[in-house]
Amino acid sequence: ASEAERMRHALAEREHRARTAEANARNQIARELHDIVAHSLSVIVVQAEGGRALAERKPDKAADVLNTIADTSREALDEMRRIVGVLRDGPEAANQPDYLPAPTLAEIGEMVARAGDRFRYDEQGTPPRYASRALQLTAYRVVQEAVTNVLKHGGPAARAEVIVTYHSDAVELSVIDDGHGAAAGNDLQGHGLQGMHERVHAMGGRLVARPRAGAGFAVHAVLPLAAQPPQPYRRPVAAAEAVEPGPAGLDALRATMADPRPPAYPGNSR
Amino acid sequence: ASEAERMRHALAEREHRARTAEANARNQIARELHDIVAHSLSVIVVQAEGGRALAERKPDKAADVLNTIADTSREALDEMRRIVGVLRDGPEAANQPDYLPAPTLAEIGEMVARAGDRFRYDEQGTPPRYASRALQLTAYRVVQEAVTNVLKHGGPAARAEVIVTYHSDAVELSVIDDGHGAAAGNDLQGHGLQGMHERVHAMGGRLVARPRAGAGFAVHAVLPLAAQPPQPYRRPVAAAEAVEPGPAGLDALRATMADPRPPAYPGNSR
Amino acid sequence: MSLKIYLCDDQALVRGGFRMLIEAEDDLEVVGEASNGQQAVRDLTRRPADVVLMDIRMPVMDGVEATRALVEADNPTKVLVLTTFDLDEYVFAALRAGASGFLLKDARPDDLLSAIRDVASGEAVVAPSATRRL
Ligand SMILES: Nc1ncnc2c1ncn2[C@@H]1O[C@H](COP(=O)(O)OP(=O)(O)OP(=O)(O)O)[C@@H](O)[C@H]1O
Ligand SMILES: Nc1ncnc2c1ncn2[C@@H]1O[C@H](COP(=O)(O)OP(=O)(O)OP(=O)(O)O)[C@@H](O)[C@H]1O
Ligand SMILES: [K+]
Ligand SMILES: [Mg+2]
Ligand SMILES: [Mg+2]
Ligand SMILES: [Mg+2]
Repeated sequence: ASEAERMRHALAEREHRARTAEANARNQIARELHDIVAHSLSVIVVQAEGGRALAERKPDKAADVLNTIADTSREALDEMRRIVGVLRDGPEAANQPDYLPAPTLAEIGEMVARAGDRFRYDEQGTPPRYASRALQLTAYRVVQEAVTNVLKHGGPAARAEVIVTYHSDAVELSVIDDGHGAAAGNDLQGHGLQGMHERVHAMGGRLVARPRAGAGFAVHAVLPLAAQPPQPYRRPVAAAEAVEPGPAGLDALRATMADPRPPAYPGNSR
Repeated sequence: ASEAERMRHALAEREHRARTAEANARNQIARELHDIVAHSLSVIVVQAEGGRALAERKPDKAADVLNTIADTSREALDEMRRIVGVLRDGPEAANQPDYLPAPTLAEIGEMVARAGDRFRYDEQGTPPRYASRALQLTAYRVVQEAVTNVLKHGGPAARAEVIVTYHSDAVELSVIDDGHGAAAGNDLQGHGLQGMHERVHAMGGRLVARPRAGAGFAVHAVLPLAAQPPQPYRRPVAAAEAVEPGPAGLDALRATMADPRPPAYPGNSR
Repeated sequence: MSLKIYLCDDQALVRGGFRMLIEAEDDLEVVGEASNGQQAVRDLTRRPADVVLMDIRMPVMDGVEATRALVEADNPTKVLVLTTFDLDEYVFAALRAGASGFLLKDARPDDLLSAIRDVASGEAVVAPSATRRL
């Protein structure tokens, strides 16, 4: 009975780990889906409505708006295809090389620009020489969801400033708008801020997202940079040594492992 | 060795069934995404490209196309949110008809009372102003299953105490009985504890469920309140201060619990 | 004389989008549309077009069956399958049933228009992303 007991524990433990991984994967998919597709669709709604008003006065501008819409939805479709592939084939499928690369820090500015001219983008400091894929994706998604929320909840006149600041040991993100803020409705059904928190915490970072005292809403995140990139040329131990000790380091390491893509050089030094 | 063998088979079989169910759920989500959201995105691309071609000759038609696109993307956004909700809350939430809201934290006490007078219910701390639907459902189901188990396995004389403790950053659940405990039979066919584990882990929480040293059985769960969305009225506590429980776990949580809270947000006591 | 194009898709908005795009071309014209395969087969066996843009998933008769019927008809119409996901197993079934090619619905207009012309002139067309997998 004692051996059976041990066996039961071992197997239960294994099963438990497998199922936790599944649940995590599901949540990860939910986050990706939410952030990518919901963002694109929000941009499309805003573009279509803004474009209609504009087209009445300047008919030749309609083509530009329709172009932006087509590009935005094509990109979202590509992302969708990736996610559906992962859902169908299981998370292992994400290792297949023909999936799209995850968005990077360098692409945040462009994404903000596409959201329309009510957004101003600014960058301060020098981009890090190395930032993990997971960190870059997290930063991109945080800004993306914050921008989406401005479009959704800030009201049609809301303007926002997006600032990415590169410190030596962290990336700081701030999205501040002057819209409805605390007066915006909340149906308590949203998953955007929840996903933001999960992503940032998984990276050992900090996040504040709340209405501002005067008006509008502010999202502020700090994502610590790992000390060094994992070294591909050295023995495998080097990768582990490169990660800071402590819980933050472990979280970061875990997040990196959760990222299905292999660490890429030199693409991430952009 | 033969008993261990049987046990291993039983557990492998159970694991297999669980994984098949999970895969089915994933496939269902993939199908929905495919059928609904991807199709909407296709429609948007096709309309945008067609509209652009048409607008070159008939500029006044652009407004109609942009209207169609806005409607289509709004609908798709609603669908998206539904699907993300299902991913977050688990497939079971999908079976909940919309008019039948998922049980909330506020309903746990009643449910325990309905189980009979062998159960004592107690609540400590102040209910959170915001708790996601998923968290509330999870808490309810964990207590529900624990109570059911007391009735099933604790024996006719078992008495139990159910305590829900609201910390500033987590909800703690404990169901402790004085029944058969380790002496209760286990046919290894049950899914109750397994489901509990899944739910709690999907929420980033922790669960211990096992016979107590002396007698009886104890279930103990901690569910972190990850995201605290902004509320219509002001509050001095920053969302980011609501950190997830660290590795120290319960003790760390207890240390943070003296925080006085404003009354529960009416929205989450639906 | 312009190429005769027929549209078969259960989503009216998709047909409408393709129609706008095609009608803007001097050498192409839309000669009819249907919301399911059966209706397309009925129309096209009577009066064939040069190319039909064929959806896969439709009520009553799906795109695979319709393709088979159109390709085997006395007066065959060439079939260009347009779909949302290229991994769809039905796409391969449609190709086996005799479709001249397939593209994603969000293909760029230039690619879609030249695919239509290529298919009309007897060439086979396959979405680039799928060629790798085939
Ligand atoms: N920029 C903002 N301005 C005003 N209110 C905001 C802003 N961002 C978020 N909020 C408030 O926070 C709530 C929660 O945001 P969250 O992103 O979690 O959900 P959502 O946007 O409503 O839905 P989802 O992101 O799941 O589509 C919103 O409903 C809104 O009340
Ligand atoms: N309160 C309790 N007292 C004694 N034993 C318990 C108690 N709760 C659970 N157990 C033991 O744990 C086992 C597994 O519980 P679990 O809830 O997973 O399955 P179950 O209750 O047997 O079946 P199911 O919940 O699927 O109807 C039980 O069979 C029992 O042996
Ligand atoms: K024409
Ligand atoms: Mg949001
Ligand atoms: Mg049970
Ligand atoms: Mg269809």
